[in-house]
Amino acid sequence: MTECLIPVIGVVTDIRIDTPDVKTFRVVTPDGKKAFEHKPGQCAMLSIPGVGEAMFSITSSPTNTEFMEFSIKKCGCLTTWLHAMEVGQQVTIRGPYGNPFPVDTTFKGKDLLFIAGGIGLAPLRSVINYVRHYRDQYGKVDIVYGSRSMDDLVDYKEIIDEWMTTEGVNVHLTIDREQEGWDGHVGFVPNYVKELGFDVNKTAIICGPPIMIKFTLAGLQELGFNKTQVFTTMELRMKCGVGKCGRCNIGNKYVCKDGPVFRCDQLDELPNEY
Amino acid sequence: MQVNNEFKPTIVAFCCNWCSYAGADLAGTNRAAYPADVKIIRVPCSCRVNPMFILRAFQRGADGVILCGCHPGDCHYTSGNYYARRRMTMLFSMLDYLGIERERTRVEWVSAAEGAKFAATMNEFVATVTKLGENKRLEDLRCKN
Amino acid sequence: MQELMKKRAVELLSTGNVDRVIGWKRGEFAYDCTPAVFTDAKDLWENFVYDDFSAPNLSKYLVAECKKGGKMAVFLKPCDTYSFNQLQKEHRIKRELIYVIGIECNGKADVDKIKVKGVDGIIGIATEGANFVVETIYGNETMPKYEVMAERCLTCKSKKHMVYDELIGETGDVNPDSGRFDMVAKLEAMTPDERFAFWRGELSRCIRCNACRNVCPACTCEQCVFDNPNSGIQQKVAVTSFEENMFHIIRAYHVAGRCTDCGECSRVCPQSIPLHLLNRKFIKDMNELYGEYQAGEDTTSRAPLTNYTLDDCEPSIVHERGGKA
Amino acid sequence: MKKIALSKLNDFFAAIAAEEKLYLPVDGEKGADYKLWEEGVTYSRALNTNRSAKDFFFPQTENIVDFKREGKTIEVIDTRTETEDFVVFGVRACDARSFTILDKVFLVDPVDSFYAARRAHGTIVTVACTRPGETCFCGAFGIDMTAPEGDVSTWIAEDALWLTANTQKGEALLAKVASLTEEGDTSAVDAQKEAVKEIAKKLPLQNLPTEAFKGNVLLEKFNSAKWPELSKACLGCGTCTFVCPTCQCYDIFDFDTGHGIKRARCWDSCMYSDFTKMAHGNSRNSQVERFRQRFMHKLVYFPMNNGGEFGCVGCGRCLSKCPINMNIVKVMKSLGGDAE
Repeated sequence: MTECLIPVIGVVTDIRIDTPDVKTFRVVTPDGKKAFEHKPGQCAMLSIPGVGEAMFSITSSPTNTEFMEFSIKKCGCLTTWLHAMEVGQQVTIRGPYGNPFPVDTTFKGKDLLFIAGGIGLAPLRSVINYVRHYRDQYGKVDIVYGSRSMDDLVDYKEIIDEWMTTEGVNVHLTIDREQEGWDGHVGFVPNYVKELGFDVNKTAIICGPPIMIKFTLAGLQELGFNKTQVFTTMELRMKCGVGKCGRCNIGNKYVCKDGPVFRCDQLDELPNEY
Repeated sequence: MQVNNEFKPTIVAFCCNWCSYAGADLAGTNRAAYPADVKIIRVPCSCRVNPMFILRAFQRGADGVILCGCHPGDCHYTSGNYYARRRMTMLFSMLDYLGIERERTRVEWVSAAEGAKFAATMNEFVATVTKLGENKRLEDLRCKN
Repeated sequence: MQELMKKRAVELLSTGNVDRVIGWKRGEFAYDCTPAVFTDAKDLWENFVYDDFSAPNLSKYLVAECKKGGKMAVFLKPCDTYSFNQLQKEHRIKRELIYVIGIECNGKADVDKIKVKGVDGIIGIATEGANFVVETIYGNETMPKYEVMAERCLTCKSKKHMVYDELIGETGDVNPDSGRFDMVAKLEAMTPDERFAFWRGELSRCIRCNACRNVCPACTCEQCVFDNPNSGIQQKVAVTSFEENMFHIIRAYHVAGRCTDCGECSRVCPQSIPLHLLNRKFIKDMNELYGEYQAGEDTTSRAPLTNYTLDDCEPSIVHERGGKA
Repeated sequence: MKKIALSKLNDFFAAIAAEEKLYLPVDGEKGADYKLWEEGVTYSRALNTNRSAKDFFFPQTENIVDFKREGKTIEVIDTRTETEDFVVFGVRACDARSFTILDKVFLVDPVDSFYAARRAHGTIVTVACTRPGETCFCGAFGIDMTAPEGDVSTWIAEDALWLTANTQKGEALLAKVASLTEEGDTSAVDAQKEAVKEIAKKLPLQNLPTEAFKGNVLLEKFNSAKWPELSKACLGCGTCTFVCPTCQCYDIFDFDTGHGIKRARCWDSCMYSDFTKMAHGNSRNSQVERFRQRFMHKLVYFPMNNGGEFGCVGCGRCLSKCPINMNIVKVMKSLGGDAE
């Protein structure tokens, strides 16, 4: 019998330094394949035995058939360890967990508006790249991405070289404060979204710090968006990843199983405990 | 760990940096022999040793634990070893109360000049613990091979 | 007694001398009560309870309550006043915010002792002289109170209040012949093998619910060593017998010299482990080796483990003194 | 219905124990607990055990997997072994129902293979209650203490143990002891059931109302103003969770043995402050929130996800074990009256 709590081995084949505190790790199985297939927005449990295990968004698109990528911000015990490791290090991996973004249903044919702040781009990156891959199946794509500073923009190179050059994809970057060498927009994401004033027939996907999500959602509602058009992705402490260990619940929903993707109106029916 | 059925105990010796560690050093320089199974852990002062350290040593496979510090009155920090003395007395008494062999724990005051005493103490302690055999009552099975 | 206490508490609340009263609230059955903070005189009048089952020591709740500010009154039994002093000594509570009402205590009953007698389906408990009349759905049972008194009360060290602002009922005397160390002495007289077997039998029942720690008025660390994931010790499970021993040694050790022997740890243990025997061992040892000391007797003295003399005994005394080897 | 004279009970246990491990409640100094049966062990007719029977299927701690780390490589070592067959005798109706509840967590996809293996290998023999106590409120959750579930249900009436198998596993067990049993008519059992039902009517909590927790009451109950008051005295210990037959939350932790890493899981309690603690914060920072989580889970979240079945079986352990006597009954009575 297979056991969902027993992981497999993954090998880190590439480490990219994105920002001073974010690195992107490329992971494959020891025989060089993808550990498992996933859908955009799903997560996986990465672990270093003896250090810890935690849930991370899979940031590479499912359309990538060679490897998986994880963009990880250094903030705790395990992530500090991960940041210190070198190429060739093995980790353990299990998944995929959680429900994906409805890329094949609700999102089909729609104009999409991605709004991300800081490391919040990580879970959206797989969706964005998935949508770029199946470009003809979706409408216009707008991406609003903001960070503390220029140096804190994750995937900056990919944004400039690939996203900005894709037809029908508009990228709007912003940083919190003026900075030398930056001639783009300066200001917080929620305000920038309002300034840009998007058309209300779009479907919005938000991820970022809780406070950013809160104000951006309010901003979108001011613009006339309905909560049913807005999706977000959550994170709470998880141990099992399969809805059994009992801690990542918001009301009767488990983030690891029923989430992490929620439509904003669904969250209204749940207690405010996240 | 048994080799040829001959039991060789693992001993952890916490040695204070100022006296006992120097004493152990002197024992080495003087080529005073004591068993290699004594693992020395240097601590800044005997009172740095928390009761948990002693227990953890047993958990991790020690068969006997000995704490060495400066002679009372000679503490580099004036009073550290006086506190250590009370603490260890209480801890050893509690271990004894729980039925754990009292001979597995010991405190000895060894000055920097007492290389010979250090070696003699260790030899004696190793002999005592060897007689007792493996630590069974305060072992953690997970840590056994 | 209960009526006097209620009257006084309502008075204190309604005159605004205090804005809350910490006491016990009536529970579901005749024998249970829950510590409660009353802010409303009517609620207090209806639900306050003080009887033979009002066992919880309320002094630890003061730590949290003091952080909120405001004046409060608290009812303390003699043994609770020791904990109170100890908390004050450790600067965990603010004396000036607290109005201590010392209350007389003649020992508390332990419902488990009633149940162990095979009495189930308890729907009422009445007092008749020195007896309890326990009303059950299977009929009434009469039993002497002392038979079902909690162990800690049978060996009560003191009926004297160490601190109070006002007293309801009488304060009693310290009882040096409580016999509270008898069981410890009995264990000491056993062989190490017998002691080991005894403690394995007791400690192996532990489910690591941490109730003993959480209820302990001396356990007021902001973060417990067992809650520190980097300590390498399991917080909520004893995987091996080593961890069972470790937890109980360290728990008792951390309160050694500060433990007033209030007995809450043994009272709350869902597995009925006699944890007080560990604490009492430390107290007995310290009394014998470093001179008589009773934690909580005052608010200034230094505890044995934060003190020393130049001619203390050597740890080898453990090897040398009596007791079988 | 089959029956065995009580005088032959020891032979009955011996016959089962000859083939597989048999556990049953045994009286100790401080109440009854499940123990392995061996010659000389006497079955306790105590109302309930200190610890629940969930231990047999979901033990307090178990090893999940071992690892070896060397340089940059990691080796995964599956340490699972074949589970042996075992029988648990003397489970009460409340604990028997708890397995149905645990099944709804552990046996839904993805199946927890540790739990599933034990479920597959364990046979549960229940015993009907004859002397319920004041802390029993199984009736509130539709559990009939006189007709316990399980693979085999039994009744101790007059001078015999009456048995009936409910499942294939149960029939297999009865087949093994067939030589000891004889057919008997059910009148003694029926009479006992009636008598116990009469006793149950006198119990104060058997008819505890649960209506207030049915339907879509999630936000109403969650936002109730009564939680701070109810949780005020809570010590934040894990007693209620650990004695509860249905509490199933667990933690996973690594232990470095010095020559490898053991990854194990253990019971966890939502009452503990580190339950939801993350590197960047805690979603349930106060004891009020943690206390609320436990009762909301049992009374609202679990029923919402499982067709209205409550996550409590009314065994009454938390009532008698809570250090400060705060319990689910008080919560239900208090919140049941909420008309906000």
